[in-house]
Amino acid sequence: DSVFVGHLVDYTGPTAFVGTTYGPGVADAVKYINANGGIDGTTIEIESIDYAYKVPDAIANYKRWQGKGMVAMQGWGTGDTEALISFVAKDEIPVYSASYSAHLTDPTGANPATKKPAPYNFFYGPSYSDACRALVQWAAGDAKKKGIEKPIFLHTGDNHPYPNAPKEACAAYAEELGMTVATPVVVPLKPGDFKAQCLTIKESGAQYVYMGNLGGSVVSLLKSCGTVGVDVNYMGNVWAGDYKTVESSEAKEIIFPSSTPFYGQDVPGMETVKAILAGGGGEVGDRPTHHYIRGICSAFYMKEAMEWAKANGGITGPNIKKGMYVKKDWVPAGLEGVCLPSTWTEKDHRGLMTVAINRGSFENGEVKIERIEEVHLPRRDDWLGQ
Amino acid sequence: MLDVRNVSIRFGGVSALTDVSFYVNRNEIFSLIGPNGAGKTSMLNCISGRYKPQQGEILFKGEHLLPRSINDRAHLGIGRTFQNLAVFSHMSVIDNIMVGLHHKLKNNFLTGMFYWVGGAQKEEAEARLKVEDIIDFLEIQHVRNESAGSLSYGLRKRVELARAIAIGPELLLLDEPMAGMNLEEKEDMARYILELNEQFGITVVMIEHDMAVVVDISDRVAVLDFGEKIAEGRPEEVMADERVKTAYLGVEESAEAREDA
Amino acid sequence: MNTELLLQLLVNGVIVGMLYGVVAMCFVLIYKSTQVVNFAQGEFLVLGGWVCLSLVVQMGLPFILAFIFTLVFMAIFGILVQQIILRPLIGEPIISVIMVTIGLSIFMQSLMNWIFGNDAKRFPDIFGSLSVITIGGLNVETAYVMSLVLSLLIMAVFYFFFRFTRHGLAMRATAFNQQIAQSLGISVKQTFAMAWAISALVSGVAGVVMGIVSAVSNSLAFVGIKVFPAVIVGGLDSIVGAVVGGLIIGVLENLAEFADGEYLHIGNLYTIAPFYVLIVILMIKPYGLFGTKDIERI
Amino acid sequence: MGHVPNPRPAGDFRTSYIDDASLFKTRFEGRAAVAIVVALAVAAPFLSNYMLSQMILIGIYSIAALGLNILVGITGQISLGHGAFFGFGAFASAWIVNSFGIPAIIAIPLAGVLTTAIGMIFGVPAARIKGLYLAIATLASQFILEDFFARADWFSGGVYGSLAARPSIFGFALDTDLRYFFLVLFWTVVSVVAVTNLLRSRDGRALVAVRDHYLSAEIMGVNLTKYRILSFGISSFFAGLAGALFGHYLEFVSVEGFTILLSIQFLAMIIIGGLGSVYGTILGVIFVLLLPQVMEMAATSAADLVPALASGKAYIKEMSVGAAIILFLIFEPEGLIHRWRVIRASWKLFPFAR
Amino acid sequence: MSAEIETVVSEGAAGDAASGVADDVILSVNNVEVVFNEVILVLRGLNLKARRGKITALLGTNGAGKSTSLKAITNLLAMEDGEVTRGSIEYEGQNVTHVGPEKLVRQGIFLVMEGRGILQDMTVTENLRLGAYSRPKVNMKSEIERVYSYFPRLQERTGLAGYLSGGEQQMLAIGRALMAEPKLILMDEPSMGLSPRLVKEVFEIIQRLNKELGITILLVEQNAKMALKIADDAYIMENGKIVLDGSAEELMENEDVKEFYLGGGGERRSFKNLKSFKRRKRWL
Ligand SMILES: Nc1ncnc2c1ncn2[C@@H]1O[C@H](COP(=O)(O)OP(=O)(O)OP(=O)(O)O)[C@@H](O)[C@H]1O
Ligand SMILES: Nc1ncnc2c1ncn2[C@@H]1O[C@H](COP(=O)(O)OP(=O)(O)OP(=O)(O)O)[C@@H](O)[C@H]1O
Ligand SMILES: [Mg+2]
Ligand SMILES: [Mg+2]
Repeated sequence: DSVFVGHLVDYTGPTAFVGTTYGPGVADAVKYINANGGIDGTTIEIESIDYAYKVPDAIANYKRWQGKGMVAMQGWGTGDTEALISFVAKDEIPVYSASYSAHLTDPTGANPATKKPAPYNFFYGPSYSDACRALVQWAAGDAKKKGIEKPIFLHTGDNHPYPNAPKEACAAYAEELGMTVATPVVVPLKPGDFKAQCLTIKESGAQYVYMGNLGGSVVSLLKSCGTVGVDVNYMGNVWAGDYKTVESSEAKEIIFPSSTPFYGQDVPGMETVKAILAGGGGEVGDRPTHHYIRGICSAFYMKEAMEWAKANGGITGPNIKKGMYVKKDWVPAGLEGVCLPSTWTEKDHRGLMTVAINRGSFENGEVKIERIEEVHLPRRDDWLGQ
Repeated sequence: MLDVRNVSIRFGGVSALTDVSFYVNRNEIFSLIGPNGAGKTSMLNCISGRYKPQQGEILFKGEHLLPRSINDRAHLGIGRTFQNLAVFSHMSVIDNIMVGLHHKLKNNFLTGMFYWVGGAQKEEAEARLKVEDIIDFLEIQHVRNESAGSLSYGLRKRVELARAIAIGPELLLLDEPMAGMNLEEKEDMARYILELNEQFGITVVMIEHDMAVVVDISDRVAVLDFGEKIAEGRPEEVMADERVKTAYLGVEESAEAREDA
Repeated sequence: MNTELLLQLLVNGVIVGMLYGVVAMCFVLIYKSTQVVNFAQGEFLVLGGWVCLSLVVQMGLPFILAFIFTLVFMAIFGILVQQIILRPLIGEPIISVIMVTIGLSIFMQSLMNWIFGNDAKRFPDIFGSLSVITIGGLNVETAYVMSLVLSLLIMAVFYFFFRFTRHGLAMRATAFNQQIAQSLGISVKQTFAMAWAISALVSGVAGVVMGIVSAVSNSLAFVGIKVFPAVIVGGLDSIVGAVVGGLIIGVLENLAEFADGEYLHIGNLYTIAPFYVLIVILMIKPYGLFGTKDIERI
Repeated sequence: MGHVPNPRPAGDFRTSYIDDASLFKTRFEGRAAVAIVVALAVAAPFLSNYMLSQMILIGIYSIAALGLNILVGITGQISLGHGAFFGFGAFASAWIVNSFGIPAIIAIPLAGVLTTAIGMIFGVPAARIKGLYLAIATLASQFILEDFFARADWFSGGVYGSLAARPSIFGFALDTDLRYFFLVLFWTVVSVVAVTNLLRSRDGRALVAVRDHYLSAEIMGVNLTKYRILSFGISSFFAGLAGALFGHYLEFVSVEGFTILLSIQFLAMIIIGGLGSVYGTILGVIFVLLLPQVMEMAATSAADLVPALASGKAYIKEMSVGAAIILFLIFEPEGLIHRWRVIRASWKLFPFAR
Repeated sequence: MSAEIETVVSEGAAGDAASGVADDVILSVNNVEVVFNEVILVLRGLNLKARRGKITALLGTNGAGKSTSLKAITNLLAMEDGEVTRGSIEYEGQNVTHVGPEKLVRQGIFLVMEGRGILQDMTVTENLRLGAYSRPKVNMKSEIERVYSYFPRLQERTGLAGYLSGGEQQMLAIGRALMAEPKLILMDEPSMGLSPRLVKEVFEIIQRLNKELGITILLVEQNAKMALKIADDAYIMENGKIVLDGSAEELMENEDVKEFYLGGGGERRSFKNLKSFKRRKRWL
């Protein structure tokens, strides 16, 4: 027998830059799971649809899948995830999104500041806000080391949900840590010549610049700023930081968070990852970015939740949801060291509060990426859903 | 009825009209003739508002026209047809004529949307009656539902006339109504014009190059040449005028025209 | 008031504006000769970028050669597009043709996504040590200077072309009324082919430059939409206007950025300001600064 | 655009001008239209969730596209900002509900009215600007509005978007798709009838006149400025109405939804359907909405046949969407409705037509 | 008269109109049928011949299909969704039914379109230069001078052609045709909207073109009197068919033609006292 899982991907739309490595991660993982006995014998029937980031398409497919008796969904971007929140809540279908907006992490609306509880939304990894907080925390420390008093933090990014998600939260924490927060600089999501913005950044005198955009836009920003000679610490969000970005932007240095090791690093679970890649559709080549690996984790947490559900009254949406709450410091079997210990509870969907901080740099034609710190954030109530 | 006083208009270098004055009495057929580029159409454009003359004034029923907006002049009762066809190509002939009734109808987009309530339907049906009368009058029943753009040149000219009549004008400006028609059709057209003039008492100002027609049906004629009025009066007199002969007719033609009269 | 920054931004505006001007010219070319607004313009640019890039990286050709090849390729591409897609539509409603270019842009987007991948790829530095030069205290990519020279050249050529050559006249005639053009013995097909070829070629130039400046990526195609203000401000059918419009928009963006960053702190004035100005200019001059107004005569 | 005669079939005599100006070209069409609506209403409960959601989207988009068709097809003013007006409606309705507590069922048409106002403001340039220049001016309104959505927290909830609860009538909540479908159906029918009526009454004709020959229209007594702006108003009303319905359907409105791409999609709908044609619009909407999904299936089966293509499936799909649009317009440049008219004309004129 | 017989007749007539060897027929339209938008049948089997170096007049009521015929010959119907669905058009002995318009112009067929068809947003000279588009190597200056010698007043108009008066536009259109120096000119109502004097001039010019340059002319006219005066052969069409043809002289004598195209027998019927009974087309 089998259960059905819908899978939204963006391979051709505006977020394809990273969509094309994350999506296959999920798909390949499911393929692997099925090849290795599925959910205790139940195979996962998955359908991956490229909705090119068009919300109506996402809805149409969601509805169709729901008709096919979908038990869970692997989602993608901010747009579709937001649009589906109320549907999935009503239909009791857990969604594992790759949109890490913090407000998806408050299932009950425990935090009065939460506008809309999202009981059926999950994701693996720190929320955008938490990741940014971690970066700020690192920045504060780095500033102390370098002996900068009153370091200046600056948020860049387009005026859109995705880049703005961590804006306030991050700024607030930066001030908490005694940094000065400069007025944010808006940088379009579409790539282009950003020398003008770079000059403004230069003007602001900031030392720590957070880049909320991703893909081509980030590359353009780094290149333009390189040209006009802006010399600051660039901190990208999780989607902005991978070796491809570093390479094509020739970034001297870019700091970015991650919630998994990079492909090929020496951790026990990496064998499984290699196996998954080997058995996969081969869309991502032989050196996938860490987005691919996050995709795998997302699939495996779903898998183990399904296993629990099967053992406790059958694989249904509500049961899978319950299954997510069973384990503490949960690491999927076979992925030790790949997916970091995470914990979900009925009241708190912040699975992961640990953020690995990396430094990527492009030196004489070579991309170098090193882990420089691992930040453990406290589960503060006032941060829940923010 | 219509009183044009020292109207002048120039476009860059060309002065299309210089200091032209004439008057048209109620219920007469008045012809404007003159060589090509003399400024006839420009004159009609001044009357119907498309052009604003730099000098002079135009009175219609003793009222100053120039300050009035273009679309106002339909209300005042001035209708016209155009030299280079200007029908609404993608509308049916009926609708073309219906547009002529625009300023008479009351229903607007709201009442229009709720067709049945608010009396739009009733009004439209009545309007349609008027239109059918005009269609019968101009004998274009057979193309009633065709879209005007696909009609032949001559038929389009009739549709234009129909549209102008629909306005219910007291003054009708016709720019070369008979161009591109064969004798038979010219006779028809002449008949319509005469009938409009006699039965419905519409005053007509007409530009026409066919002297025979002009001489036969018009009460008075004014001749423009290079934007200046060179003659005005009863057709025969004007035809006799030497300057007109040379500037416009060329000799034998005027001879013919005279013996016609 | 920070004059140094202002100056730098102005310089940047002029430099970037020049490039906008070139892209705008591509629109004008197509419009002047076919009345069509090409919504696939952006994709044309990116294609040029990709082709040149892969010639340099994959084939390892020297840049100059690759560049020339690219131009040739683009010209041929333009002709093919015209032959296959636009020829059948000759004589059909313009808006349908415009719609077709939208379809084309969708098609090209995904095709390029497939062939060239959807991440940003950088050009290996071509100008070596002098890939950056300093103008008025501002560092700018040398590529811009290249485009500046080229665009001035292209502009001059086109101006002459439309004003004096019979092909130029033929293009204008075709744009005005295809049936009349045909009756004069002008081959509408050839005219279209020529227009698209030239336009695609120029797009190639712009595409390569943009690729060098901010890495080649498909979303770069957005420039296609971004230059609309430039095209319109200059006047849809004016080559000179296109370039002037480009400059205006370029400078404007940067002034907006200045005002925004220094005083207003509104946010993305940079992106939005051109559109406000666009409307204002159009209200004052409905046919842009250099556009020819159509004849209103009956 | 060519002209196709459409004579009535023999036996369909009109005894008064009222019938002659009736809502439908032929009695048959009238009956057909009513039949379809009734059929939909009856069938709805038995439709799958997916079908229902498709119907709802088709209905919503049809309303908006109708509006655009009034502007582009009827008045001849191309607009690249319709998506933004659609969005404005969505936000407006949410805003009305959330900050004034007005029930959504009323807020939806109200949003339409608000959008009308905005549409007319952005329509003012039409008084002076024409043709493609105007089209680009509307492009400006697209971006200006998008920017407004993103920053007007008080109105749109800024980048975080705003919630739009499902409406309810007399306490009867339209919380299921089935129930909501009937609301959408209602508004769709109303809009279709309203627009059809508009086209056969005074102002509708005036709009067409303005498109066909504005100079002579003016001399016929049509106030150009008034009607140019009016058509913006009317079209935005439908955009707003549809947007509101869309918002309350998703129960959440986000800035991301209403980009230039949406505006272009609306254009595609009316051009493919047939400019200036009410029923063509609906056909166009169906075409554009279903195309990606059909192509999805096509691409899937293609990928199954040729495994080599599997990796490129997503791209093949998108490409075929583009290709479909191109091919369609090559073979039917005047839209689906034109094909239908030709077919009808040729069998009615038989044997004279050939 | 019923359709069959009528076509037979016209065949015959056309035959003797083209009296003599067949090869001096430069253009022959055989039984051509034109349909618009796949449904509207406009030309219903049109037959006509134009003899080399002669002027052939084509008369007919509004909507008869004259303009359509000319567009069919020059293959310009595609733009209007029209197509030739039956019959053939032969020029210089070979079938040109589906030869592209630009080729036809190069082969020497030139159409002066109805309603002037001038390029409004170009200057007068640009219009004229485009007239010679099919002849890249000519000396523009002298050619343009030649045209000005026919229409002096065009010289003074330096602005855009769109601002010319109706008549001026007509002159420009004819002048533009001269620039192409064609073998066969098709003229669609050239005298339309011209002042009497210019009408005379235009017809004189047409005659001169014909006599001096030996250009064959197919003339669609409403001014039947003038047309028949200068024409050698003439055809009369109604409802997309030729209903009467023969040499110009024959037709001038034909009672119907007198009645409906030339205006009465001897003395002209005055427009003033027309009895308003409806005359119907009598050939069908
Ligand atoms: N809008 C305009 N701009 C520039 N020149 C114009 C304009 N309108 C008319 N003219 C010029 O004014 C003169 C008179 O034009 P008009 O159309 O009135 O002549 P007309 O008497 O109607 O000639 P025709 O009998 O040939 O139509 C012409 O020389 C024309 O070139
Ligand atoms: N594009 C078209 N679509 C549909 N019908 C057309 C089209 N063009 C012409 N017709 C029809 O063909 C018939 C002949 O038109 P045509 O213009 O050839 O007549 P004509 O002899 O030139 O008349 P006129 O002397 O008035 O110019 C007309 O009845 C017209 O309605
Ligand atoms: Mg005139
Ligand atoms: Mg004709």
